[in-house]
Amino acid sequence: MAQTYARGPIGQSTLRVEDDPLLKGLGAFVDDVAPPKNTLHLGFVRSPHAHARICSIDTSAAKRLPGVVDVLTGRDLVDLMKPIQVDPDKPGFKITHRLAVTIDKARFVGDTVAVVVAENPYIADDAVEAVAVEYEALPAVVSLDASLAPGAPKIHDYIADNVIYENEQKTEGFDAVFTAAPHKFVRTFRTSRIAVASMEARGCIAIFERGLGTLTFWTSTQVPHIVRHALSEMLGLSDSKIRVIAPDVGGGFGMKAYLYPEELVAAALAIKYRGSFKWVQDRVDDFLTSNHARDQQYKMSYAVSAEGIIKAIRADILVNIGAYASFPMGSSLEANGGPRNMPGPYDFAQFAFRTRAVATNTCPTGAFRGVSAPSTFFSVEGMMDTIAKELGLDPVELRRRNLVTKFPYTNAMGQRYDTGSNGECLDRALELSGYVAYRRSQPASRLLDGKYRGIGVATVTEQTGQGASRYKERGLYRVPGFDAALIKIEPSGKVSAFVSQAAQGQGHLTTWSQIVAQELGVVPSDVTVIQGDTATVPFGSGTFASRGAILAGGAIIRATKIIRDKVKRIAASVLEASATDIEVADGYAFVAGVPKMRVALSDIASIAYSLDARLIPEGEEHGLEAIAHYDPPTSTVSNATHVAFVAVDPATGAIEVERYVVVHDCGRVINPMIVDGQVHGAISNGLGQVLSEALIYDESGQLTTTTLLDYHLPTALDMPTIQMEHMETPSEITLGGFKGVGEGGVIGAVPALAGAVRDALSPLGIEIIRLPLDPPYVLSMIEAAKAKRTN
Amino acid sequence: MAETRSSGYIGRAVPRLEDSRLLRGLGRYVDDLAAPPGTLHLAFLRSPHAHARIGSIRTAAAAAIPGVHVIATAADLAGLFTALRADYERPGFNRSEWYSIAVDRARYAGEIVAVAVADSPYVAEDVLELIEVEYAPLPAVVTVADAVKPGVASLHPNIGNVFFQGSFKSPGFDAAFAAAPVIVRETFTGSRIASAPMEPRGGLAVYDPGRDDLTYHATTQMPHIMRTAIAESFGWSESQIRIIAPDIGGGFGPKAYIYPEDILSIALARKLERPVKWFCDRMEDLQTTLQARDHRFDGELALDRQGIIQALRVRIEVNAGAYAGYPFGSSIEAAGGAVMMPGPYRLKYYAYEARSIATNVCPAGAYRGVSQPTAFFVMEGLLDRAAAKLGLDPAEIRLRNILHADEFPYTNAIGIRYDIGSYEECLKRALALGDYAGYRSRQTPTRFVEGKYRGVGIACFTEHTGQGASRYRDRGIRRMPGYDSAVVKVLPGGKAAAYVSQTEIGQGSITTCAQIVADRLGLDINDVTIVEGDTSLTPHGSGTGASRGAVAAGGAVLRAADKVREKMLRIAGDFLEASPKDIELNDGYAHVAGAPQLRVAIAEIAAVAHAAHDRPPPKGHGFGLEATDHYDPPHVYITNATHLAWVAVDPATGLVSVERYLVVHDCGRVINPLVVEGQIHGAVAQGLGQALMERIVHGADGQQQTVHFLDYLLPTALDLPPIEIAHLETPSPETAGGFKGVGEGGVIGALPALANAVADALKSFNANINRLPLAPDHVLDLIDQHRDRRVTAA
Amino acid sequence: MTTETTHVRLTVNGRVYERTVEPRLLLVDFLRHELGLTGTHVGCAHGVCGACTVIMNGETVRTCITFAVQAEGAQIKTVEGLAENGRLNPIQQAFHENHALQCGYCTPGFLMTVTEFLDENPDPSENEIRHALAGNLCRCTGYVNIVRAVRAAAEKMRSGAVQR
Amino acid sequence: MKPAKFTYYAPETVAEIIALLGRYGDDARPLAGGQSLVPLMNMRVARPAVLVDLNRCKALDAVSDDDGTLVLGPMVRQSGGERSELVRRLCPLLAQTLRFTGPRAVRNRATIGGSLAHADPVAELPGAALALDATFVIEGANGRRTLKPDAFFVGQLTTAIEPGEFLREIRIPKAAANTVSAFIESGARQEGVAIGGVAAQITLAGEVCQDIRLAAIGVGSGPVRLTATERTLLGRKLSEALITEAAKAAEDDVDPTTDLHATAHYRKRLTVALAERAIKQALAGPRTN
Repeated sequence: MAQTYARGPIGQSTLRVEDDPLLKGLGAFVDDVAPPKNTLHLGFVRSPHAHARICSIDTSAAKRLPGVVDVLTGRDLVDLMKPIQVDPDKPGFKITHRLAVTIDKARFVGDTVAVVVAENPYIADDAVEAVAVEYEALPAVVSLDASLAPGAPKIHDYIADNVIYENEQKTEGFDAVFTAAPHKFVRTFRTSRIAVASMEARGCIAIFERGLGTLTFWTSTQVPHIVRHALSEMLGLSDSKIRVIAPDVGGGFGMKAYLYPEELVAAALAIKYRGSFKWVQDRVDDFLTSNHARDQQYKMSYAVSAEGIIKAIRADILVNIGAYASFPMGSSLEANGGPRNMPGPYDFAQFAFRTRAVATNTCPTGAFRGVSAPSTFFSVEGMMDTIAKELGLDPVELRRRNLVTKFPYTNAMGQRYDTGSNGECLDRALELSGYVAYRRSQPASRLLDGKYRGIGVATVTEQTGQGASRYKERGLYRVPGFDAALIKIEPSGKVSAFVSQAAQGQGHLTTWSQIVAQELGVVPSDVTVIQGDTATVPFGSGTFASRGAILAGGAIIRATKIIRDKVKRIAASVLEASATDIEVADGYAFVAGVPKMRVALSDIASIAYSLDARLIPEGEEHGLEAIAHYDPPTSTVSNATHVAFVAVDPATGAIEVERYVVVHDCGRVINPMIVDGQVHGAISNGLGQVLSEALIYDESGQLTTTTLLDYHLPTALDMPTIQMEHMETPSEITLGGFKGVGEGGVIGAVPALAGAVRDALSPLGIEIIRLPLDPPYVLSMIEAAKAKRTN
Repeated sequence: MAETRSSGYIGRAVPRLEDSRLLRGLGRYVDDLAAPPGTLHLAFLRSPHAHARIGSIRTAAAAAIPGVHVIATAADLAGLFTALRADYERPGFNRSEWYSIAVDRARYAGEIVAVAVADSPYVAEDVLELIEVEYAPLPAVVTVADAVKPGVASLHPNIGNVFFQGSFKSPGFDAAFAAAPVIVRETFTGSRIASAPMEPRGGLAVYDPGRDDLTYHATTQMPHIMRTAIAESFGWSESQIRIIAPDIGGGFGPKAYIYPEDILSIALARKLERPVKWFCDRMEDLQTTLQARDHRFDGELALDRQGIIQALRVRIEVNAGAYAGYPFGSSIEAAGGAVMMPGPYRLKYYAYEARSIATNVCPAGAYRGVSQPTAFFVMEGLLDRAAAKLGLDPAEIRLRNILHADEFPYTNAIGIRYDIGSYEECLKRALALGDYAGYRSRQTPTRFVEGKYRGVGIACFTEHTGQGASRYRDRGIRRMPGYDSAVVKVLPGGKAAAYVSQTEIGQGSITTCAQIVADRLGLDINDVTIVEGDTSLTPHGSGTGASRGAVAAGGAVLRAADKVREKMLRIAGDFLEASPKDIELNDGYAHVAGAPQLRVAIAEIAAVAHAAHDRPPPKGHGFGLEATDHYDPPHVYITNATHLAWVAVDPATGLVSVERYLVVHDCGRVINPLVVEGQIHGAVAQGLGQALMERIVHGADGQQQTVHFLDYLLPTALDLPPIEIAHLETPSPETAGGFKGVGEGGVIGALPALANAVADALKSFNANINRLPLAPDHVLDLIDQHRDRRVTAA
Repeated sequence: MTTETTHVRLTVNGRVYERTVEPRLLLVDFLRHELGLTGTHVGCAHGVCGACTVIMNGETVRTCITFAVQAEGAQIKTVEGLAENGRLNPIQQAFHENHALQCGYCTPGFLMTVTEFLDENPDPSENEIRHALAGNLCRCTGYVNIVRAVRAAAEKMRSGAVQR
Repeated sequence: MKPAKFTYYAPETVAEIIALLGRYGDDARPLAGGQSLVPLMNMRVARPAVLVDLNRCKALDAVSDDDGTLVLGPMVRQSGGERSELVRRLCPLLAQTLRFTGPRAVRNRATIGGSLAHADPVAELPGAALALDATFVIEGANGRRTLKPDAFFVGQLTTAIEPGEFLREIRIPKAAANTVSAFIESGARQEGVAIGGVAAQITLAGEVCQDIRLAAIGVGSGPVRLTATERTLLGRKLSEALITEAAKAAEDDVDPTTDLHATAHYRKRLTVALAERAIKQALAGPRTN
């Protein structure tokens, strides 16, 4: 904590500027954007089979429907676009191709077989029904086990074992240390497949402007620049002729950090027909085709000393990647996310892992808030609870013995933690939650008022703000990694900030305006943030992976510094002082110590834009703007402790979260209210994953949970009040000292809630190794345990 | 100028990139834009009186029409915006304001008194007819002479109807003038004219109440300046305002201004929270779009007996109309003419007095060439008179006075520096190409050939181009930044885009900028996208006007492209393990000079720069392949030309026909000869219109009588001769790229060349050509007068 | 035959359109704002500048001084209908190659005028060309290159006709 | 510039036209080519409550030869009239005049009857009609009546057509044998709206002028016959000198006013010059059989 920061807009709970239009119903989500006259609507014919050869497609009946403009199959589209190809030609990777509309085979229920073009979405639905496809059903594989079984059907002909990506590493001397340790523990954890289910599903409008030969592409995305580049590459239209706009986006959570086949098709048809095309997804289609997440299995082997000190960890990780690798994150994202996060807040030197991404006849999976980390910490913290229990230690005590508390620290994966507050966070969380007292009063039976009650503690880390080098190392070439900001003090003295990212509700407009305001000595309300439009904002990566504050913040700080220096030089010339003596605050540049010798920023802007009697000083360029990029050298690590209190009803198996405490450290906090909001929302995502959410494929590969009646999202009734505190340990690596925060809540909530249930049911000898803990499953475990005990 | 090898696009006659969509009917002019749902249409009730006090306004009957949304007067809009004010506050300028809707008093016929907002433009016009306004007409001042009579009421508080006055006199002027043995003097007047772009003015204001921001599509040449004006008038941040100039159907200067209709439509869009559209019809355009060239110049030229110019004195009076327009203010015509008058001749002693006078007619302002056409009508007219007096040929007197190549850089009598030029060469070349000597030798004293009087006219002139910030500050014009800017990007896929602060209004700037980018970056021109005319997409700068595009915007594009080029060379050097200075960019590849097989695709260089490649960008060079640069031309850059016109005058009808027209021109390094020639053709046509037929006529009451194209005559294909053009290229050693401007020169030369040609044709009548247009009745009068009007001797 | 609105059915560039309009709606407003064919422009609305020229039933007409109701049953060709298979037709191409347009606002009217003219007079003299163009105003080009383009288009179309 | 509202009728028969014109009287205006009326409506200078569109009435655009008289329906388009073999043969002056009535796109739509009924003082066709001694057939509820040009052209933009009536037919006597004719005009630019113009039709007997009708436009509230010039030439051998001298007499025939485009003096001068040229140009042309 070497650096101290001046007070100013940063750190204030500034109310969000995003809210006013959203509260007035003036938001503009994709379906709210008025498309041009004569826009045509797309419908996608989805395969009803998980795995089937396509024998024939009869489009004639559909084409005859009034209002149907065209019906196209994969063959009609194959010349319009390149296949989606993402993974690099590097060891461990298998290069796969995906056709936006498949030609030979359907590989999951929802794979696209044909596209209809109609005058309105109703007719499009009619036409989709009228397309007659003849399939030859093939045996489908759905689960990891089935896919890896010898002789399993192949998803892609060119991948013999269905393993798309594989990575195996071991630290030097691992075997000896592992063998030598006195205690060994092995458990296998599984997390269910879940859906992002953003409240706004996907959608896009592709508008080809015939006169200019340009494509304007509105899409509900987190990564407009990546989408633009991908469209350019796959459709062969110069990226200078493509404008991608992410308007208001109704939730993304990682799922919208991808380019989807529907987007490619809409854009390709707009170019082909020189017209406008729109598609807005419905909820069933979202469940079927928007990337799923976290269908993972972790086999964890721990070697531990007699004192409970972790000596070595071995992990064997399997990720069900679904039918295809998705653009731009590819097949390795989730598989590598496990080992990358696994060292977490604990100090150990020996680590071995093998991780594999396995193809199945299911919807592709990808990033969802936290990527693999919630599953990883479900497994890691599950092991900590298990080991503590086996060794007769309090779970907190075991954690405390293993926590990294001295910084900087480099973990077994080589990741450097510059600063952190693992111990402090834990202490404060225990204090706030009354952990010691709770344990002291806790009955051994865990039964209180007819329910099993338990407490779970999770200490977690969150890797945030990764830059280009990290993505290149990971083989994610399609993710630039850097972000950029173009800041302008406009002629009026007000400020515009164009940031390369695109928000989905995080409050970018507010937080960025605070940073800009702080750095330029103005008030946030004088700053307008522009984002989400490739035409106006500089190139960059986008918003995902808890990178917003770090990447955008860093770019803003760098750009504003350039401007501030220029302001000082111009002010120095006006005030006949030295630039080194000039300070900038409250909308003025003034001579340090002589606040009356000052010149307003608006006057400096007038001079810079040549709208003043005074000419810009000799040698100075016109304008008052700067663009800067920021590419952090490594990941930055946030840390947190979550404490959850639950009650399990033995009669129904229902779990109630009774209390929840978080102490969190994401470095320097820009807007505490917004950070709180991020943590709250993420905890609810974690709570859903632990308690209720699961996408269920039957054995034939049919998805049985395709509505919000079948797929259970948490409601206000499910969420406890959350008691939260921030610790601020600024990063020494990042500009501004920021660390990321978007995903941490899920990462902590999953192990804390699972741990609390584990604690509540510990007298029954139940092990919590699988999610979700839905009532039937919990009840079945309780009944099985009781039955075992009575036997 | 660092000379590096280029792929040769600069200088090539590339057919324009703009054309394809325009030829297919796919242009998007303001009225072509798909109006957003809920768009309302705005129409303007205009004062029928040139000067009147406004009494009560009754709207009840109008408000009863189905489809009307709002009828508003000044009172209804009070507080929504403030008046626009463009001038400096410094000696010579008298402060005045222009409020967008008449409060209490209308100062010209056409000033907006009330507005109607309705479902359709048809209904909006229906509404206007039923608004009843009580006017108390006031005496109107229509001419400069009337406006400055003692006792005439001031149109604006405390200005005495003088918007601006300025003067200058070279040290030693009086003595030099007094000593000269030969003096010619004449009073020249031009008629007030209209720019009459084929697309009238219009706007579409879309206010987003959710974001509290405004997108305004407007027929403007200067979107950035408009944005600042609107921000100022409404008290907003520029961040909240996006001005888009879509395709513009001709600008020519008057579309560089902010108009009351702009402000009112924005105010109403915001008030009603609905998109508001307006589109002037031709009658409104002819009556309310800024007019020009209502000039009276009294010139006196003093010479020695050899015809060598000794001194020049001019008194300039400009009828500026009712208001000083934003951004150029009240001085542009009066002071501009005075400053640009000295021209291509050796002139040591110069004096001027200039003033802009307020009257009850439509405001006047910049129109292609501003005052230069009049200035050279005067200068070249005086020279011809002096030649006649001295018995010299008009060509000879020019040859004796014109600046020679070895005299550059030359600083003229008012301190303007001419960097370089081909003044004498241009004249000689024109005389040779036109077989001037041969023509003269065949000419008879009567000039009468086959039923018509035929003559030739010469005009040599300078054109002030590419003025930068310091020039505008010197001239007292504060709202014109003077510099321009460009952002050049090579995108991840290896194609380029440039965002330029100027606006395409037909001059081909998309193509010329693309040529510069393609040239510097070694790309195919079809892989270069140019974006202009959108304040959200383009960097801040001045816009299009005053022959500054190639110099200021072209310079900015060139400089920004060269920055990107440098970075590309570094990455390529890294790839090819060669020194960046040995690398050339061509045809989409970077290759080692002399070893074309040692190459890397620009697309790959772009991928590296955008972290979309497994190869990292060279250390320390950062991501992206883009650069912003500005160009503020340090001085003014002088383009020179000679025009020769051959005319025939029908003595029965007075109709003048132009039989041949020759231009020899030097605008420095030519980017695209096709485009340069197009600029000259069009400008000559406008000069021809002004010289022969165009005139706005006001009645004594200030009513404008020429309100449509049946009365306000534009030249047609039958009036224009083929125009022969020869280019001389003397690149400026000072501007980026060596470019000079060219947009206005054609008008400047056409006026004096045609006037002098008619004078030559009517030589036997001693016709005094000192007033425009040379319309048939005027010409016939000149012939009829048939009396000896010898040039007055001193 | 009514006060308020009238039904109009006509064919534009080969496509049939039907709309209900006020009788006072000008044909140019109909094309532009009802049908979205904004290539045809309004330069004066009093029949002088020629920017609004289209070909109706085989002959050029000025749509700013024709009512939409009068086009009932008509066959209309506008500038949008000139390109052949997406390619500029010889007249459009000649305008492009000879830089015969600048701001482009008047261009559609010129193209339609020239279409009719060259159809009737495939080998015109320069004087005939200038007469044919005299009803269309252009404020940018000085007509120099438009005349050139018409001559070039005529040559190209004649040689094309010979080849065929 | 959008027209005010009106009620629109597009009758298909003459009877319907007459019924509608009779019903609406002064409120109704017939719509022929619309090339003069619609601009005025766009400017809201003209604002008829009822527009009776004649374009759907098939009976009105016929051209025929009624035993030596050229009979024109009012809806004959100007470009059609110019191309008409019958017009060229029977009445060359009309064909010659029709070349000057506007740009092609206007003449495609504009009608001969519409221009005559509009009676613009600088319009070409009224001048030609006067020189041709046309007969105007007007029809209304009370039947037909016929008028000669001097009675038909009442003043600027005014004819003798009464409310309820319309111009039903124009009848022009076939040019006699050995007739020559010309129409010329001059404006403020090379072509376009005329400042003045002269139509000349001369029947010759050898070199002697047997009959002559000269009409000038742009010099009065309607077309003006140049009787002084005619008188000077009638019955005489047409030498160049005589023509020049006779043309000068045209000054006495016209009494123009000054307006935006030219002074009264200029218009007089122009009429003289154009009369001389029109006569000379006519004489240089072919004679009718």
